[in-house]
Formats: sequence, C-alpha cells, structure tokens
Amino acid sequence: MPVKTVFETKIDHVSILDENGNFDAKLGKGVIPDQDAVALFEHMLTCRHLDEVAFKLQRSGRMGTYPENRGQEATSLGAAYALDKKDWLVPCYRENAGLFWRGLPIEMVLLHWMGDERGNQIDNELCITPLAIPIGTQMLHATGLAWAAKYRQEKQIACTFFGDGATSEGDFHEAANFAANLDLPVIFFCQNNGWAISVPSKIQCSAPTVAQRGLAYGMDCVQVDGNDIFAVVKVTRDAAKLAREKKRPTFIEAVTYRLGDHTTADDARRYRDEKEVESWKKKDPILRLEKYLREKKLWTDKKHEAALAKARETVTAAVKRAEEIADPKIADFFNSMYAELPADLKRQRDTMCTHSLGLDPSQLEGTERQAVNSQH
Amino acid sequence: MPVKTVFETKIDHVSILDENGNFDAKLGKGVIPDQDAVALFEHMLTCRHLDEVAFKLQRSGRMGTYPENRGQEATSLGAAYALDKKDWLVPCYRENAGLFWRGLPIEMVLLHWMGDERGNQIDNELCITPLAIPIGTQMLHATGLAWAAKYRQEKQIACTFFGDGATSEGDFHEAANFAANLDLPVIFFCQNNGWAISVPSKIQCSAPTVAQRGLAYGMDCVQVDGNDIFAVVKVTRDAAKLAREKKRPTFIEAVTYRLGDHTTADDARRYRDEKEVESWKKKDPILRLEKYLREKKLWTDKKHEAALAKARETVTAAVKRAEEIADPKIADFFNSMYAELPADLKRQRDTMCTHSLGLDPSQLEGTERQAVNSQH
Amino acid sequence: MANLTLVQAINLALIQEMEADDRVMLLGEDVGPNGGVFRVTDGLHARFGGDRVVDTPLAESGIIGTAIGLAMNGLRPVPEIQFEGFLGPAYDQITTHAARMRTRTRGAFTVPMVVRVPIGGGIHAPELHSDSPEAIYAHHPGLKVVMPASPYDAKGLLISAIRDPDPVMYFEPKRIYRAFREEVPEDEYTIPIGEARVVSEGEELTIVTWGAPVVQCMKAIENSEKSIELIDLRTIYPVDIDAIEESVKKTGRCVIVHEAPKTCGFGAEIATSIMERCFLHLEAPVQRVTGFDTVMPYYKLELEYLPETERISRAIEEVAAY
Amino acid sequence: MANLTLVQAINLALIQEMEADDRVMLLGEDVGPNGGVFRVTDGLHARFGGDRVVDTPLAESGIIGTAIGLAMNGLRPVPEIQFEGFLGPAYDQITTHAARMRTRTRGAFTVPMVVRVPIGGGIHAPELHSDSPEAIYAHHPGLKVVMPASPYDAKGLLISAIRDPDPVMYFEPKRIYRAFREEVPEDEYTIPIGEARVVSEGEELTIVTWGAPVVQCMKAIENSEKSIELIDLRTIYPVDIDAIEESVKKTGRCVIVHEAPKTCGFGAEIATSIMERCFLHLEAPVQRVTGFDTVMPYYKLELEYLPETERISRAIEEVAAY
Ligand SMILES: Cc1ncc(C[n+]2csc(CCOP(=O)(O)OP(=O)(O)O)c2C)c(N)n1
Ligand SMILES: Cc1ncc(C[n+]2csc(CCOP(=O)(O)OP(=O)(O)O)c2C)c(N)n1
Ligand SMILES: [Mg+2]
Ligand SMILES: [Mg+2]
Repeated sequence: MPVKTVFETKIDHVSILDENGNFDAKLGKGVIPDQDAVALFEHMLTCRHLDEVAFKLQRSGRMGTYPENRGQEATSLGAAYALDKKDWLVPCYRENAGLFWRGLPIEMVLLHWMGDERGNQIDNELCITPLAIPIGTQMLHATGLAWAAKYRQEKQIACTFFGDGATSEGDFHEAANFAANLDLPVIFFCQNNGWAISVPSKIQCSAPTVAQRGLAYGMDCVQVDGNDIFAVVKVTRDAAKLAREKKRPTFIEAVTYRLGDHTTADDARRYRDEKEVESWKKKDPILRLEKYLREKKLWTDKKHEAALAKARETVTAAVKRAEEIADPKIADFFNSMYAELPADLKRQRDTMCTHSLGLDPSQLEGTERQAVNSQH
Repeated sequence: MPVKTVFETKIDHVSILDENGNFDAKLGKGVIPDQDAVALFEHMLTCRHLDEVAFKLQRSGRMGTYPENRGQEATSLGAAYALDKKDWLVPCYRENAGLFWRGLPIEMVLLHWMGDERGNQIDNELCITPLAIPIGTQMLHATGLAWAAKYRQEKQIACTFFGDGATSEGDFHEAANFAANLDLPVIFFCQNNGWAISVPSKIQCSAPTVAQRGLAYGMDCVQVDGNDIFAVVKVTRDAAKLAREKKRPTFIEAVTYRLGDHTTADDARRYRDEKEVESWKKKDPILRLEKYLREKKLWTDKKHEAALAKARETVTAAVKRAEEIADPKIADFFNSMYAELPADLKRQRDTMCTHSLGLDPSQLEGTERQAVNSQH
Repeated sequence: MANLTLVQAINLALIQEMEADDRVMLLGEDVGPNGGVFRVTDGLHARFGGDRVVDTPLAESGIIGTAIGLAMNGLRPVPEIQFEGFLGPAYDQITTHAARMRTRTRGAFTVPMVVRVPIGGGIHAPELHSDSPEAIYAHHPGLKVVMPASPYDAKGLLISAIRDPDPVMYFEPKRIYRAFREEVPEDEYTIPIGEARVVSEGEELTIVTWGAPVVQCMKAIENSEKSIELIDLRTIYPVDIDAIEESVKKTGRCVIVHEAPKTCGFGAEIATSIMERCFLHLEAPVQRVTGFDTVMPYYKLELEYLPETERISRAIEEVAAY
Repeated sequence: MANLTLVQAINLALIQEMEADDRVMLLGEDVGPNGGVFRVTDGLHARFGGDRVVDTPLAESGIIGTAIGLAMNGLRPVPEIQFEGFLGPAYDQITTHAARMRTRTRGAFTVPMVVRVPIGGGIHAPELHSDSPEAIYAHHPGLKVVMPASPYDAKGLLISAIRDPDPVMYFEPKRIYRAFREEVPEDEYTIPIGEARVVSEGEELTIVTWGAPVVQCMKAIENSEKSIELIDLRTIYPVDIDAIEESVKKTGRCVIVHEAPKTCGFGAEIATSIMERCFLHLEAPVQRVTGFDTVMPYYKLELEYLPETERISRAIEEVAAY
C-alpha cells in the first residue's frame, strides 16, 4: 500500500456545567459533592477579593507588580481539589486559588510580590514549589519531582501549571518529551487564557487546539472548559489516575480567560477589544458556580454576605501578616547563598564592601550592621 | 454536548518503491524521469564511496571524526532533487548526498572534518548553510532564512534536515512553532534513522510516529519511507508547493537507518544488535534503486563498473584538493572575527601573546609570522 | 533638538533607521501593538506595519535563532528580549551561532543583528528582572557589547549598532529609561562602538563605570572634594582601554563601579588591563565597587545590593588615602 | 591503590558514591549501555541498572531542568552534558534556577546536583567540542565550580561534589582524560572544594592555573632555571585566594594560565584579587597566558590557540625580567 494511515487520533472537549448553567448530570455525577462545591465557591470568592485588594496595594505603593488571577480561579482550584495532598503543585504565577486551597498561606504570595524572598520559603510538607517567573521553565522541575517519586516507588505525582504562551518555550517541549518517553507521572495543565501579555494565543499556537501539543509526545490530551470547575476536576482526576497507576503524563488545555490586565504593570486596553472581555465576563467561573449552587438551593444572599465578610477578614489578616513581618536582614541574602558561606562572601557580608580595602577586619561592625546604602 | 470532538486527524505513510522492488505506478508516475533516476543513482554510488574513503582517512589519521552517511543517501538527495536551486538547504551533518547534488564541492565537507573552517566558506549562491554541530539549532536559522525570503516577497523557501534525536531539543520546537504561527515557508525534514548515537529513537519520541511532532503546530505532517527516493521526492515536492504557494510549513518524517557507526569515534556494536543492522541492509536505498533501474533496463553491469570508476575518480580528486590546500594561516582566525578587527585583537594577532608584556610593538614580527607554539 | 528620555531616544533611532533601510525589522514579545513592555517600540507597529514590527511566540531562543537566519539572508533584524533575566534561553544561539558565524565560515555568512535587552536593577521589579549580564557576553568572542548611559549616547550607539556588520548586544539600563532627559539631535548621528566618554575630567582619581551607575558615580564625585575623572565606557567590548590607560596614568588611582557581581565581572578585566598597562603609575590598587557575589535580592533589599553613592564614596576615600 | 587515568578515577568515584547512597543517580545522553562517549560511565548501567543510569532524550535544558526537580525531591542527580559546547542550552536552567533555588526560597528548597561536563581543547575534536566555560559559571553566584587536573584530585573532588548540598559544576579537562595515570586510593576520600594545590614550590615566581594546562606549566617550569611555584586551583569558585596571596607575597611575580579567552576569563579575577591583596609585594604586573579573544579555531590550528609551553615560558621570562 503506497499510502497508508499510520496514526489516527482525535481530541475531546469536556464540559459539565456550561456557561448557561446547564449541568450534565451523567458526566457530572459525583464529581464534586455539594458541601465541597460550597467550600470551593467560598474559596473562589476569597481569591477574587484578594485580587481587588492586591491591586489597590500595588496602586498605593504597598506592593510591587502583581498579576491578577481574575476569571481563572476554577482552573488551578479544580486541579488542586482533584489531586492528593502529597501531589506536587508546580505553579507559574496565576494559580493563587489552587495554592491557597492546598494550604499555602495567602501572605506568602503577597510577600513574594512585595519583593521578599520569604514569600518563597514554603513548607516542604505542602508540596508546592515557589512561583516561577521565567516562563516555561518550571515544567521541567515538575518532571524531575515526579521522577524522584517514581524512583522511590512512591505514589506521588506532579501537576504543573502554565499559560498558553509558555507552550511556545523549548523547555515546555523538553519537559513533555521527557515525561512521555521516560514514563513519568506528570500532569501538564495549560491555562489558555487567550493572551500572553499583549500577544494573542494564535501567535503561540495556531493549531485548532492547544491540547494537541500533547500529540507530539503520544500523550493523552484533552481540552476542558476551564471556567467549569466540575469539568476541570473530572479531567484532572482522570489524568491523576493515569499518572499514578500507569506513570503516564497527560496534557490538559483548560480554556479560560484573563479578565484583568496581565499584571498591574500592564494596560490591556492598548491591545485588546473591550467586547471580547465583556463576552468572557458572562462565562466567569464564579458566576457560573453561584448560579449552580443557588439553583440547588445551596446558596442564599445571606450566605453570600457572610462569605464576603469572611473573605474580607481572611484577606485583611493576610495583608496584615505580610505587612507586619520584620524587615528582611541584609545578612539573609548572603547567608542563604550556600549551605556553608565561602570566606569571601562572609567578608562581603561583614564589610558590605566588594572593594578589598574594605576587607580589613578592623572595619567590621558585626554581621547585622546597617546597610551602607540605607544610611542616606 | 458535554464531550465533543474538537480535533481529528491522521498521519499517512508514503511509499512508492518498496523494499521488495515493487513500484507503485500510479503514485510514482512522473516523479523521477528515467534519466534523472540514473543520475541520482550514480550520485549515490559516489557518496557511498566517499564514506568508505573518509572512514579510511580518519583511521589513518588524515582526517578527524567523520560521520558516515551510509544507508541514508536517499533522504537528503531526494529532497535536494525536489527543490529549486535557490531554496535553502539547512543541513545537520548527514546530508552529503543532497548537498553535493546541489553543488557543494566534496572537498568542502572533507575540509570541515579535517578541522579547517574553509570547509564552511560556502558560496552564497549555493544556498547551503554550513554543517551544524550543535544538534537541533539549525532549524531556527532555516525559519529565519525562509522568513527573510517571504519578507522580500521572493519565492525562495527553506528545507532543514535533522535527526530523530534533534526533535527532542527545545530549539526544534521553537522553530516549528515560529514557522507554523508566523506562516513561514519551511520544510522540516526529519531523518529518523533509529538512533541518536547509542540512544534508540523511542527515547526521543515514544509516540507511534515522529511525524506527529508536527501536529502540535497544526502543521501538515507526513511519514515517508526514507530509503525510497521516489517517495521522498514526492512528499518533498508537495511540501515545497505548500510552502511556496501558501507559506505553510510541513513536517516530514523520513524513516531510514544509519548503517554505519554514529561517527568514526563511535562503536555501534556496544549498544545495538547486529541483526537489526542486517535487516536494514536489505532495505538499502542504493540496492533498491539499482534493482529498479535494472528491471527497467536502465542499468547494466558495465554501467555499474563505469560509475564506480567515475566515483573513485571524483572522490580521489576531492581528497586531493582537500589535502593539498595550503596550510591555514594563524592570522585567519583573528582576521575573520569581525568585519573590522578591534585594536586589542590586532595586538594579540601580531604578537601571538595575550600577556601584556608581549604587547610591546617592538616584539612585532609581522602579521603572518610563525606561531609560537608550532616552533617546537 | 528635542529633550528626550533614553526610551524616547531609542524609539527615535529605531524609527529613523527603519525609514532609512527597509532591511531593518523588529521582532520580539509584545513589541507590536503594545509597543513593548517599556514602550520602547511605541507607535512603530502602527507606523511600519506588522511585517516589520513582529510579535513573535514567547520563546527567546526562537527569537534569536530566527533573527540569525533573517540576518544571514540579508535583513537587519533588531530582536528585543523583554528582560535580561530571559536572555538565558537565547544564550546558546547567541554564543554558539551569532558570535561564531563569521569566523566559522571565514566570512561567507555574517549575522548583522542587534539584540536589544533592558538590563539592571533599581526599579523594584520582580525576580530575574534586575541582573547585568555584560561580562558574560564580553567573554564570548565574536560579539560586540554596548551599554548607553544617556539619551544622546543611546541614539548614536543604536544607530551604529544597527549599521554594524556584526552582532551587537545592546544593553539598556532600565533604571535610567526615564530618569532624566537630554537634548538629542533630530538628525541621525552615530557614536562609534568602542569609544569611551569622559564624563568629567579630574586629576586625582579615575572612576570607570557604565550604564545606570554613571548617575551614582556623578553624585559621589559631587560629594567629594577630590578632582575625579569619570569615564563612561559606553562600549564593553571592544573596550576603549586606551582612554582608561590615559586617565589612570594621569591620576594613578582608580575605582571601577558596576552592578553585576564582583567575581568575573567586567571590572576584573579592566582592573587587570590597568595593572598590565599602568603598573608603574599606580599609587593604589584598583578597587571594585560592584554588586555582591550573591544573587540579586528581591526588591526590598535591592538598593543594598546595588553600588549606591555611599559605597562609591567610601571607596573613593579609601583609594585616595592609600 | 591502583594506577588510574582521570577517566577511571571518575568512574570509580561514581561507583563508590552510588554504592554508598542510593539517592545518587546518573542521567544524560549516551551514559547508559554505551557508557558515555568518553566511557566515563562505562559499566555503570550494567552494574546499577537502567533506573539509576538513565539515557535521556537529547535535550540539555531538559537534562538539567529535570535534574533540578530530582534534586528538589530528595535525590542526588549527577547529570552529564556530553561536551561543554552543548552546555549552552542548559545555561538558563543552571543560572536562573539551580544557582538561585536555595537563596530565593531562603533554604526551603535546595539543588544538590553535580553537572559533569568534559571541557577544553587539544584532542582534535570537531567544532564546539573544545571550549572552557569556567568563568561564565564562576560569575553566577550560587554555583560551585570545580576542575580537577589529576586522577587523584578527580576522585576526591567528585566525591566532595556529590556530597555537597549545593549545585556543583564539575568540569573535566578531556585533554588529560587518559594523558597520564596516577596512584589513586581504592577507599573513598574527599578533597575539600575551595582548596588549591601547590604542585611545586618555588621562590621567584608563581604560576596559577587549573585543568589541563597544569601539564604545560610543569613543562615550562622544567625548561626554566627559575624557582617557580605552581598552584593548581582545583576549585574555581570559591577560589582559594589565600593560597594565591601567600605565594605571590613570597614571590612577588605571577603568571596566570588558562585555556579560555583572555577577556573576562577567570584569570582577570585572580589578577585583580592579587592586585587587591598583594599590591605592595608585586614586582611586576601579573600576566595572563590564555586563549586568544577569538573563537577557538577548528583543530588544524587549535594548538596555536591554546596556551602551550612556549608561550608560558616566554611569559615567565618576561615577568621575571620586569
Ligand atoms: C522566559 C520568559 N520570557 C518572557 C517573560 C516575560 N513575560 C512574563 S509573563 C509573559 C506572558 C506569559 O503568557 P502565558 O504563558 O500565556 O501566561 P499568562 O500570563 O497568560 O497566564 C511574558 C512574556 C518571562 N517572564 N519569562
Ligand atoms: C546540542 C547537542 N547535544 C549533544 C550533541 C552530541 N551529539 C552529536 S550527534 C548526537 C546524536 C544526534 O542524533 P540524531 O539527531 O538522531 O542524528 P543522527 O546522528 O542520528 O543523524 C549527539 C547527542 C550535539 N552535537 N549537540
Ligand atoms: Mg496566557
Ligand atoms: Mg538519529
């Protein structure tokens, strides 16, 4: 046969609770028990409120650049909910909802954006890696984390989050390729929010779906409505099972939308149409879940008021903790460089000088002396 | 619809002249006129002979490391034959057959492996880039070359060659992604020869085909019998048409086999089964084309003798030209660094010193003085 | 003449070179309709169209590797890397291909491209948005490395870089993108790559610096009673060692200031060259006031890391008193 | 005691550390059944199995990025990069992640990994198989950089590196992989990272070098009548500046030898440090005998590029006569 088909495939899109509030009872059965649905909803409200507060903190000079998560809460949250507590979450920077659900203290993320490394000093028990600033690089760490678990024959898997833009980076390709060919239990969770700063996702991937990125590796791939937390939970659960039992990776494309600017340093009106934003506001994952809960009589105005009050309280307390933390010590950025500090670095720390005339020990004034520069 | 299909596709394998000598008359019609088939066959014989000679040159210390092309001659040759003279060929290092067909003097490739940059000093009119040593990096150059042609609204396209191993590199991914999303006329021609040094291709790509790498970019992809020059010509021609007319890239997987060691520095017996090699010897592109030509009465023993004699003559002359070239001048590696040589580099060249005490102009003995190190 | 910021001066240079030469094209992340995250390419997409000002996929190796191909095939690409912290993925294409292409092909292929990168600290940016990689690229033969410290120089150097037949790393100190304005001629002009600028003349001590710290050095000089000569390198490679030699032979003392870490920073290269050339004129060891040999801290402490005025002043006093 | 080449010494160290600690695993291109292209991992796949000696896809950033994850999750990966010319694609993962992980997480995460890379010229290898990148990695805080120049040191340093809680770049000078043998104890032993070795003592001049050129320096010393002290750094970062200081204060003269290009090579750092610490003891400027500021030429001319004995001898004479 001169022309024969050697590979055939298709990609599915999964949706359970659609933007009109229709719930697919069959597929949705048992995905999220009512009680959890309420808890997840309350959690989303808190995250949404945090975005508002963080935005103001930045505008008033109390925090540096901050990336709003608005509109994307269901993606990382659904995934974190579907995974085991010991599974690694390997985030980019738009996964507040999932990280907080796992137990990351909110003030850690605030501290990070306040320019304080202590925001990354994450308790290892949480199985969360710090926010990743260089796009696309963290998927490789997820691959390694998952590999170590497999090496020790543990059940732990890793789920890494990233944007549509990140799938253009070579490191994404290498991570997916390692995971597929070495049979590593990793979930590649792409949040396709339509934009990478000002660049529309068609420039990152002009294929009909981003999900098909995974076909290159012979990986299972699926597209999911990322604003539908039920569908997100379902596909993540399936992927986790495959990873845990068969050590096979999955590529998930969660279709969502960034309702806010890229970060507080961005002005999205420069490059995108307000109409597009408006149309996506109707698909907001929070509105959708609220409608579902109200229809099921699980939610009332009163509960809503109470939840908002609670969210305000939670966020206020977190901001307070973040702002009241003691000033970082200069010695910290030296002392944390190596397990044991090399002699020359000790000298630099103790003298706050790089020029050797400052290296004379007589100039020492103790390791926690005031910084030279902050004296003026 | 909770689960709907959003993408469907399949990958074809194309073969015209199969390993048993069966020729698909319908698909093969007019692909290669008889006269050209003879010329291509003679060319392959020359390339095969070059491999033998090069191997011996290396073993006798007259040349450095050399990668045999044996078994893969039909891939780059078929592609080069199918393309226009002005289309870029952007090779890796196992494409002798295609490059020589285009017109690259054989001695250039020998010089390259003899440790002489003049082997890369390729006449721009040939539209060939020099051999690429770092795996996977040259596809990006092909993307840029093709882009420049499109920018100027020229008809030129680019075809880049690489191995199965190279598809694991991030740069491959980025090149394919740029080409697909920016609509650039590039052909990605993968020679899947089963191995990347000692690593089998399943470690590079465990998917059913390597061709499906292209699905990630929404690119046309096809798998072809890489030892069947008719099929190679046909798929390359289709890809070239798509590139030229629609500015769309294609991913071609040519399934072939490296009959020799990876390079003269390698010993393939350490890692692969002789039986595998034997089974592939039967699929040799040269045997296959010879059989075809003989069946069509286009080839005889006498012609074979004559062709071999001609091959010996051609290769001998090329070796002679490569070996008789004047010794390179030390000044060359300085003078070629920049369009205009910075002052300190001039001093380094003129004194052959990097220590400043040697910078005293009184030490100058002219720019083409003997090297310090070669005096002993 | 217009009173421009450094950002505006670069923008103007790009416009003028694109007007003058249709081989010049821009590519990078967000350089199109958004005009770059620092607005350096503001208005250029509207003016020159999407074929000449191109938003690419988010992939730095892809941007540079593709630009190499564009340059090899006759264009004059000016790729932008959004921040120096994201130059790493492109390091391989820059150092194994762009830097080597001319010499490995003995001139058959060349890579006339200008890689624009905002660099350096001091603007309270997130992690990996504040480093200074000039020494890395100066160590790789085949590249030129440029860093303007003023709007006037920024325009003239960028025009030279775009017209240069070899690859140029054009590092833009983002701390002074909008820190001050300067008269910048409207006509095109060039500043030769490889020539330092004497910012202020002096007799007793030489300060050598480049990029944003020129500002801190000027303050330190103001605060000092000494007669200090300030040299702004402008070009890191090929460095204008003759200018430095001349100055240090006159003053006998030298302080070098840069933001990058001390170890293997470009300050070491200059200090060594000074020792090689001015040994008998030196009255004190050359001193380096630099970033520490630590990772640049997050912004709460970034000013403690950077070579601010007081640290420079202290070094001046100590070297002068040696 | 066995009489081993440098390759064998490394092989032995790997075996012993893998026996002692099952967190130690190897990964890279061709490190499995093939035993590495230089046979450094020969026999290890058979001995420890495919889970601990892993052939990976051909992707250097992938190898290092994955190794970072392995290390963060409790293992002790020893990734191999096949040649230094292919370290470039991994530069970003090494410098933005491995080097920064401990400090950016204030110790919550660490990356105890050893990146093994054959480096340097002199073996008639193809393009991009002969460079020396130590200065690049020394400039990035957070890494340790090691380069053995003898089989004995190779074993002891590698064991230290594997046990080190921080990321170590372990550069193997391939020119001396099999150039000579040395007695290497069978038991495990460590050589502290950060301690130089005085190869031969002398009074009149100090030579500082590291890696393969130790051999050429020894020859130059033999050919000289002077009493010369030879220091092999062994560790590039953190460098044993005290040992250098002590020697140069004694001899007053110093020549530094390395293969990498001169500009911003590690020689500049040492020369500057010597000036800072031994200024009043120096009787001549410190001189550098290094690779030229050109791309390493293809092999026909590589010996003209490398700092061979005669160039070193000439520098010795000139510095001594200053
Ligand atoms: C390697 C790298 N290149 C560039 C940047 C600058 N940058 C920060 S976010 C971003 C866009 C990311 O888009 P995407 O991956 O889709 O994530 P999103 O922000 O949309 O969630 C860019 C270009 C970066 N952080 N890292
Ligand atoms: C970036 C890079 N990494 C590693 C190498 C070493 N190396 C040379 S050839 C090769 C295998 C290439 O395999 P493949 O791409 O399948 O091409 P083939 O040799 O089989 O034609 C390797 C690992 C290299 N040259 N470049
Ligand atoms: Mg996005
Ligand atoms: Mg192959």
